[in-house]
Amino acid sequence: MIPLSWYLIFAAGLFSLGLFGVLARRNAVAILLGVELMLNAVNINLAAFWRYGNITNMAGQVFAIIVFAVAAAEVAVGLALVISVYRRHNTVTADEIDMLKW
Amino acid sequence: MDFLKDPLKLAADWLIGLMTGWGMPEGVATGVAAFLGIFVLIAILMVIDIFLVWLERKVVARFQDRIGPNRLGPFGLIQPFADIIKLLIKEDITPANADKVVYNLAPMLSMMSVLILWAIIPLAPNILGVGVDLNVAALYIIAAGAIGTLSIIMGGWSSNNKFALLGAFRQVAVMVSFEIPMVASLLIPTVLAGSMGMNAIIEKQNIWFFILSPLGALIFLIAAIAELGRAPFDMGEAESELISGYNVEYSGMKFGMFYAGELLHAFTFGGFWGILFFGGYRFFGLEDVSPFLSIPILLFKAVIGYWIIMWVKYTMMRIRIDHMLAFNWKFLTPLSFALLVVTALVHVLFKDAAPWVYGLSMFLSNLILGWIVVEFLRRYSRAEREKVEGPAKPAIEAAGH
Amino acid sequence: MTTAQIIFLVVAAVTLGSAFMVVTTRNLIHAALWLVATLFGVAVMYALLDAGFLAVVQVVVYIGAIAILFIFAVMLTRKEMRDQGPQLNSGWWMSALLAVLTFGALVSMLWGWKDMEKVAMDMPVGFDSVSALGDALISPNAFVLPFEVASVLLLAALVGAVYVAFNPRHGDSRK
Amino acid sequence: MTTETLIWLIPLPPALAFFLIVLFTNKSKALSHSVGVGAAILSWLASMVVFFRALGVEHLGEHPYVSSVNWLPTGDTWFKIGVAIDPLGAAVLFFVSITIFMIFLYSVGYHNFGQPAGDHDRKGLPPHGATVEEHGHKHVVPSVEPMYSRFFAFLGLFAFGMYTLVVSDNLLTMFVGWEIMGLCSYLLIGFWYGKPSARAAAIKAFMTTRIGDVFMLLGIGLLYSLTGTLNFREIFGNEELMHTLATPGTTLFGLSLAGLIALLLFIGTVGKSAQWPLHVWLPDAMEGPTPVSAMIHAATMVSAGVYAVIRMFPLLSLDHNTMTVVAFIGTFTAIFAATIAVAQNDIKRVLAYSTISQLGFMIAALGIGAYVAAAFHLITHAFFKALLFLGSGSVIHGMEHGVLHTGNHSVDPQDMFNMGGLRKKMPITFWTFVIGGFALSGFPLITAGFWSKDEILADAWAHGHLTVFITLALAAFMTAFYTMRQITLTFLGEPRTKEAEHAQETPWTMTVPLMVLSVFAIGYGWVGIPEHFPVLGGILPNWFHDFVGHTLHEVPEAPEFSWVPLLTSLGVALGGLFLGWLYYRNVNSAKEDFFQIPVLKNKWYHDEAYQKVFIQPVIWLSEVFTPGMDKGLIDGILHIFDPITSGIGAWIRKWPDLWLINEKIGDGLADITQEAGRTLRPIQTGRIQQYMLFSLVILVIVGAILYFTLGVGL
Repeated sequence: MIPLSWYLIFAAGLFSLGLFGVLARRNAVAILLGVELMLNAVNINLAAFWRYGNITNMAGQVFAIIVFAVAAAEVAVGLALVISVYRRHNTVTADEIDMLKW
Repeated sequence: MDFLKDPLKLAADWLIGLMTGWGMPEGVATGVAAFLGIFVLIAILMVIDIFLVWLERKVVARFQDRIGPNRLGPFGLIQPFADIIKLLIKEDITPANADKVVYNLAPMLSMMSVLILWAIIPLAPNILGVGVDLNVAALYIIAAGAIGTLSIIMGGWSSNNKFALLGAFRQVAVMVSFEIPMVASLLIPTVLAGSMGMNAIIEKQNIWFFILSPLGALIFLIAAIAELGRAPFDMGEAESELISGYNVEYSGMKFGMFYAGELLHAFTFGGFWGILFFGGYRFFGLEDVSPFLSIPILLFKAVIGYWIIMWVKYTMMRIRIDHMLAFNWKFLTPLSFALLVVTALVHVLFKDAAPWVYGLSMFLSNLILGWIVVEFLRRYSRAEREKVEGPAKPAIEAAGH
Repeated sequence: MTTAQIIFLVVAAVTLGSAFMVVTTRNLIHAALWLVATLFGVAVMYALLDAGFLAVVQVVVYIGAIAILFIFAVMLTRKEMRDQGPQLNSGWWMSALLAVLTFGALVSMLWGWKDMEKVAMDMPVGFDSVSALGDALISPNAFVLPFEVASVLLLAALVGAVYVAFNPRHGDSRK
Repeated sequence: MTTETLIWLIPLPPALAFFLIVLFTNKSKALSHSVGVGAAILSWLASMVVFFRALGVEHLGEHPYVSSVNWLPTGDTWFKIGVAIDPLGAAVLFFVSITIFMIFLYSVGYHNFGQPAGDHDRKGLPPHGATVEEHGHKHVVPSVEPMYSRFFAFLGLFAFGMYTLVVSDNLLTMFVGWEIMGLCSYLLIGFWYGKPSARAAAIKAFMTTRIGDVFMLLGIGLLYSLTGTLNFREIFGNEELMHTLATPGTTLFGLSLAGLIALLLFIGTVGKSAQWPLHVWLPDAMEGPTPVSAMIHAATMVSAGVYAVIRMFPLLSLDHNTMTVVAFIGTFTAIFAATIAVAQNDIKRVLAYSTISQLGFMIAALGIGAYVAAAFHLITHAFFKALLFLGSGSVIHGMEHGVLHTGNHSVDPQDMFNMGGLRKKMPITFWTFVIGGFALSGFPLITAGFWSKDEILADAWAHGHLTVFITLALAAFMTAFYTMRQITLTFLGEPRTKEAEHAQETPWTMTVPLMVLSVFAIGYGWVGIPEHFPVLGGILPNWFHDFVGHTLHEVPEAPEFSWVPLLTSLGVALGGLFLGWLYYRNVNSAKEDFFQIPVLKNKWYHDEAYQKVFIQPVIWLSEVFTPGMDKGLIDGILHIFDPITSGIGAWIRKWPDLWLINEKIGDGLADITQEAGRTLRPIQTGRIQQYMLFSLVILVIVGAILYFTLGVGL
């Protein structure tokens, strides 16, 4: 059978890729894509710990569901913000959205 | 007798035994057998699909007071094969500047989203089905729909055509919106049966759920038609406005896949309607006579459902997109939620009562909710009309002038 | 190596590969489509973990809603962000280094952990994880409060998103 | 529906009513009071169902209705909150639900629902009446309260707090209800916030009770840190724990831990139940809308304080010293407030002091260990004091009618010397008021007050607390005396003013609650007739003692029957009533009243004393030090230093200050800061990804340091 470590390392890889996306992509929408990857990595961990721990304790799955809800909320608000910014400043490049300085 | 009871299992066992005899490992042999099963199922579906084309053309002709295909073969039965040959030998065009990978992927995904639905359709109670009794089957329907949505937006976007993109946008907006009443109406059989599994839902239908929840069945049908993108909700294609919507740039067999996918999708949803609300493979004990009878029963119900969907399609006008979305968000969604709450409430209150009390209260609650809705609609439409035409005049006075 | 392990490795490779494409590909629509592939891979992971409900919800919510939303957002902001030009910012090598470091640190920290090679127990007979999950979500002795809070969050996000994305130049209905 | 579910639901309707009224129905008066009264009815019905189901349960004390849910995770365990109804809770729920329902109903009439809006009424002031034209001539009628809906919203919130307090099974939710009532008390006393006196009274009530509440919170905290739970049953049912807590001499003053906790909690009660020395807020609370908020401060909310002490009785009774303190405070308050009540002229203030005094009775009863007697008096008192307050509100309402009629606004409608002869004008109010008054005085045999007060006296006698017995007897005598004084001055004789002549009976929404409550003011005593009482004893079983007594693990013994307390209570009640009537039937104005002794009239100079002890010394200190010390001595010395310091100052200013500090250090620092800012400014780029990168780099570095050098980690 598959050991727990496989899932954890897979999730760590997914997380790191998401982190790279968040830090390195120029497009604000792409940054949000990276965030989604990170959230998915976390969810895999939650599901894996549920499966490999006490299976009658549903906390892992419940938390995963709540992460789904949070992700949906995050995307809705995040994309709304991106579109709003795009309307005002005509850009979605994260480096150019730097009104909040000095 | 074993053969009659479970012929597929027998065949599968024989096949696996044969292959292990050739020196194949057990796991691989099972995999190959399963793959073969899937292949056979899909092949049968494709054949059904071909006849659906004929059926569709014949029925639309009758609706429109025509005869329909009648030249090739008896009743024009060979006509669909001619259609296929035509599609195959047509020039396969890929537009310039199209995103080729995505463009070619879209029709496949579209077909796939329909075919994977058949993974959960219970063809018969005790024949080893290719299908799985998934414990989240009701949600699986929505998930497969999500892939269909994706295929449409992929097709619309990658064609690099404004009409295609517009059509895809409209279609996706409709599909995403109507998913909500669809989920709510799917939850009604779930509540009634206490399970999301298709087999469990069918086993619980000693009384058809259509009788327990006619309103739920109606909402599911409306949402399903919208998911399918058929008239009166065919915003995505809207032949007279958008030429053909998201698939305008497709030709040849790629278009054929979209087209066949749509027909099969309609047929499949007819089947789901039958499974969720009309007892699936059960027909007053007929299914116990022979397991083979279950499959025709289910297919018969699916055809009935498909016929109703066609009936709606060819007798209704297209609805404007804003009306359609308003209808969904302001009417269908609240109604489906209200129905879900009422159903759950009645279920909890009466689940220990005698079956006829339970059924009657379920039916009556649906009836009352429906009556309230109709009454509300009547008042609303009257108010709307008066806003446009001014207050209605009494008939006698009007006649006097 | 069992069938499950082979499936896992294939799916993991495909998923990580598509995740890599998500963060590197130039065309944002393609990035979103690669994201769909990644999410699908994650859904298969859930299925491998016997979390069928999560798998289906993953497809419904992520692919059916979130990914579509991404594609819409990309199209709505497309004029500016053409597919040419660098898609990574100037400090991307530092980010890459950091991501690799994070991965290395996570793996090296996990390496010595005692439960690392743990193998899952079989599912108890008759245990229906979907109904257990349903019970857990609405039982006052379990997670009903987080569940309600999450629904309030969704409502707030809905209102917030509508307000933020509302374009006052077009038809202000509040007149 | 199971009883447990029903108990959960009891507090909800009023809370829902509060939100509904505040958010939606605020504009419509009729809708608001329908929502409010409807919620009160729902809660009342639920309470009645629970109460009668509780009656049917055998051994409810051992197996109360309990239900709890997880609320906060505290590490491995959950902090549970829940509801419980044991015999005490059921009995309290009974009277609370009835009185709250009655208040809601009464408020409809009291705030003149259905009358026109006032001519120049403003929000935050009592209505002044409206002029209406009828048949060609104008006359003034009462006008509707401008903030009518808001009043019902507040009442709803209040009821929610009270129900929460009664049904909760732990100190924390009880405290929550307690504080909600504190807030509502503030809001309702200051309801007419346009009046400066109401504002001051609201603040006073809030601050005074807060003193007690802080101590109570300390007590709760201490209890939780010692036991790890706040659930009553878990604490009292744990014999080992109780034994540990009862070990004497472990804390300050030689109190046991139980004693200290009980004392801290008791201080909360002292504030909430207006015991001496924190009683000063209650009389001032009469600034609120007359009978209703006053009634809250008499029948339900202040009872909550006593209820809390009764709840905590198992803890309280562990330490003898604490019991003595409680007994002393209760007894002293009883006699002390009674003396003040004798000299008050405001009809509501008499009742306010009477309330303080009666609460003193209950506290004293608890202090001597008379658990059942205290609970019994709590309930009977709630009924008849609610009745009296609502009656006095009815009287004031009638008098206001007279005032509007004559238009002479200088006449105080609350001054008893302006009344007289109202029995003919307001018969229902009169008879119900007499019933309430006699119950308060303990009129023998037929009234509820007699039985409960007699039981307290009997307990005091039986347990040998002679001082307590004598003092309480004296207080009971004075109670009867001032009650009769009140009845005589208000209702008997002839009208002393024109306004009293034109007083009018109030509408049915006000009189019906009076009648309902008077039934209980008489009848409720019959459930607690002691078994060995001559003649009457044994006809009806002593149900109350059997029922409520089972709340405790060891059922308290009913006191042995003795003639001494019986004769005493007969004597003081009848004597006080008779003397009061005898004296006051001839008194026509405040000047003729012998008991207008300044010291009593001025409440033993209590407010003044607080002024003197806490506020004056501060003012005095500052005044003393200003001319002599400050102006003479210190200023003189300073004047000598003036030229010297000026010189030094000039030098310092020139060199160290201007040159060194200003130019070099001050400006230098500014320059450095500015330069640093200019240099560092590029770091704040406004680019979110850079920020994330920086913080992550730092996180990784810190994590690496922690992991590799300090060994923090897995």
